[in-house]
Amino acid sequence: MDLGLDVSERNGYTVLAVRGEVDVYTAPRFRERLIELVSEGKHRIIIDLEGVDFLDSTGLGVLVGGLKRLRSHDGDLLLVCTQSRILKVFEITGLTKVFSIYDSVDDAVGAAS
Amino acid sequence: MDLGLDVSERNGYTVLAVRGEVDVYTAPRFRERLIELVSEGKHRIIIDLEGVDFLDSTGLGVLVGGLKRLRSHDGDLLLVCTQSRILKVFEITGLTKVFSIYDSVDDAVGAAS
Amino acid sequence: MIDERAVQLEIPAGAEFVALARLVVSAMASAETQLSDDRVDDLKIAVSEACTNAIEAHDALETDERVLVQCWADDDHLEVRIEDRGTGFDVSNLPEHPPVTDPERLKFERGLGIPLIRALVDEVEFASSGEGTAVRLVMRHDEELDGNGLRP
Amino acid sequence: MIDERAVQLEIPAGAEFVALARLVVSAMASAETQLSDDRVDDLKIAVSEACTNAIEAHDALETDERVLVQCWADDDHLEVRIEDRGTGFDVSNLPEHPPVTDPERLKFERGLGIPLIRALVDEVEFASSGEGTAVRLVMRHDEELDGNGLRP
Ligand SMILES: Nc1ncnc2c1ncn2[C@@H]1O[C@H](COP(=O)(O)OP(=O)(O)O)[C@@H](O)[C@H]1O
Ligand SMILES: Nc1ncnc2c1ncn2[C@@H]1O[C@H](COP(=O)(O)OP(=O)(O)O)[C@@H](O)[C@H]1O
Repeated sequence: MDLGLDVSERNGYTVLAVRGEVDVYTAPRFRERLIELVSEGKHRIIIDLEGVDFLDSTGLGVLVGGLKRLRSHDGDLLLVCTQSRILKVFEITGLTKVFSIYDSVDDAVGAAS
Repeated sequence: MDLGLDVSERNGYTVLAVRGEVDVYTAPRFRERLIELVSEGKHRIIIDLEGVDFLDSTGLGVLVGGLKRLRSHDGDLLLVCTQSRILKVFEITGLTKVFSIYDSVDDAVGAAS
Repeated sequence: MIDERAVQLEIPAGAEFVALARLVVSAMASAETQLSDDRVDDLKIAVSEACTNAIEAHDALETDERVLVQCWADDDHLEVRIEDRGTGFDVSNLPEHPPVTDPERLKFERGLGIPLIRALVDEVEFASSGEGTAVRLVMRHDEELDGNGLRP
Repeated sequence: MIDERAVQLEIPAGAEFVALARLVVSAMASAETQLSDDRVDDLKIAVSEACTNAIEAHDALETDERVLVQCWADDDHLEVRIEDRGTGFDVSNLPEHPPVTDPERLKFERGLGIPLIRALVDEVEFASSGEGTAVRLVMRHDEELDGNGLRP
């Protein structure tokens, strides 16, 4: 199963675009990439979930872990997601209150700066 | 599993466009539709396989049966197929020698008239 | 017990096989015209959570027992059973997490699976012992839900 | 006998479940980076043929026994076993069809399944008795084929 992880830069933010299915099998790669970015000094990260086909609690765990790690560096983690089936898992778990979720990378960058 | 069977008319030919997977489960519907057309007096039929995602020997059986039925009415059965994975099963079974296979419905109509 | 029309998938307790369980259940569920795509998606998540837990419970034991996923469609519902031979657990005694508004909440990257399952399916039942765990998930057909919503 | 890393799918002997067998095998085969998409497609057809035969062999008996599909990846090949509890048959004694150039050929709408299986997979083995039939399909990794092509 493929998990796509593409990194780009945008207005001082690092954008990590995730593609494919995030579950117990693929989450470790996602987690490692995120930790790698943080340790490279990228402390303002946008995670673009628009290409994600599936995400369960393992994926939520990676995001929560990432947010915690970035906060401890006074950094920021923003999410981009408009897919209702993905937003639903954030809503059920109450994580919409923990994350800032935007409709597009542009919106996220705009709101933050 | 969905099998799409769309009928249209084209230059005196009846075109049956098949979509989806043709296997032991869906073939009976395909076979019935074909028999129906023949008994409605449609004796010049083009079967368009371009929308077919999967076809095994059960599907080949429906086509052979259709050709036999049409020939007994002095009719004609032409196939449209460009997908190599579908053409492959015709080649292996030698049925490329039995059927006239065209690249498009236009080609089939053109070659026949 | 298991319906003779059930489909059964047996997978090794490895993370790479959870996607296969989702695939089989979602193919079965999609064939049920009375379940909307949204509800098939919900069921996929619940199955993924239950299989993930099953596999983690096997990891803990370092056993090479396998995980069983059974799925069948009844007149008015679709049922999925996920069975493992892992450690077992006490479902009535799971740790409580701080509310999401509490900054402490961020300490918890886990423990979201069972709450998700409960929210996403119409019925869930856990049967767990030292021998392993069986999770039963039920999705009632949408027609039924639109009607009187009685349990079968 | 069956590898502990095998995935096993058990389906009722109904035509509607053949698609599920194709789905599972093709997901397993696609995960094998050494098998090209074309060869995964070939394997799907072979599995479909074998499952169709298995189900028809059960129909003949009017039994509600189930069909077993096992699939596992080895170092250098992918292996699929399809087992039924149907009538069994004598694979060395199948009817011969007239050549395709003969107009008589059109009398035969059937009997294309086993020739297709033989042409599409790298190795096939039938074991059949009054108890039922087991078909073993092997797809060797493309690397292996590019090399000396020795059987494992
Ligand atoms: N099948 C199972 N076997 C053993 N323990 C389980 C099983 N399912 C759940 N548990 C226990 O319940 C806890 C909570 O599960 P869950 O809500 O899915 O969150 P998580 O798996 O992220 O911890 C797990 O950590 C585990 O201890
Ligand atoms: N699993 C099986 N159990 C019993 N008989 C079988 C089985 N597979 C094949 N056969 C027999 O071999 C014949 C040829 O099979 P095949 O080449 O697939 O063509 P078809 O199924 O279209 O007849 C079948 O008609 C059947 O009699």
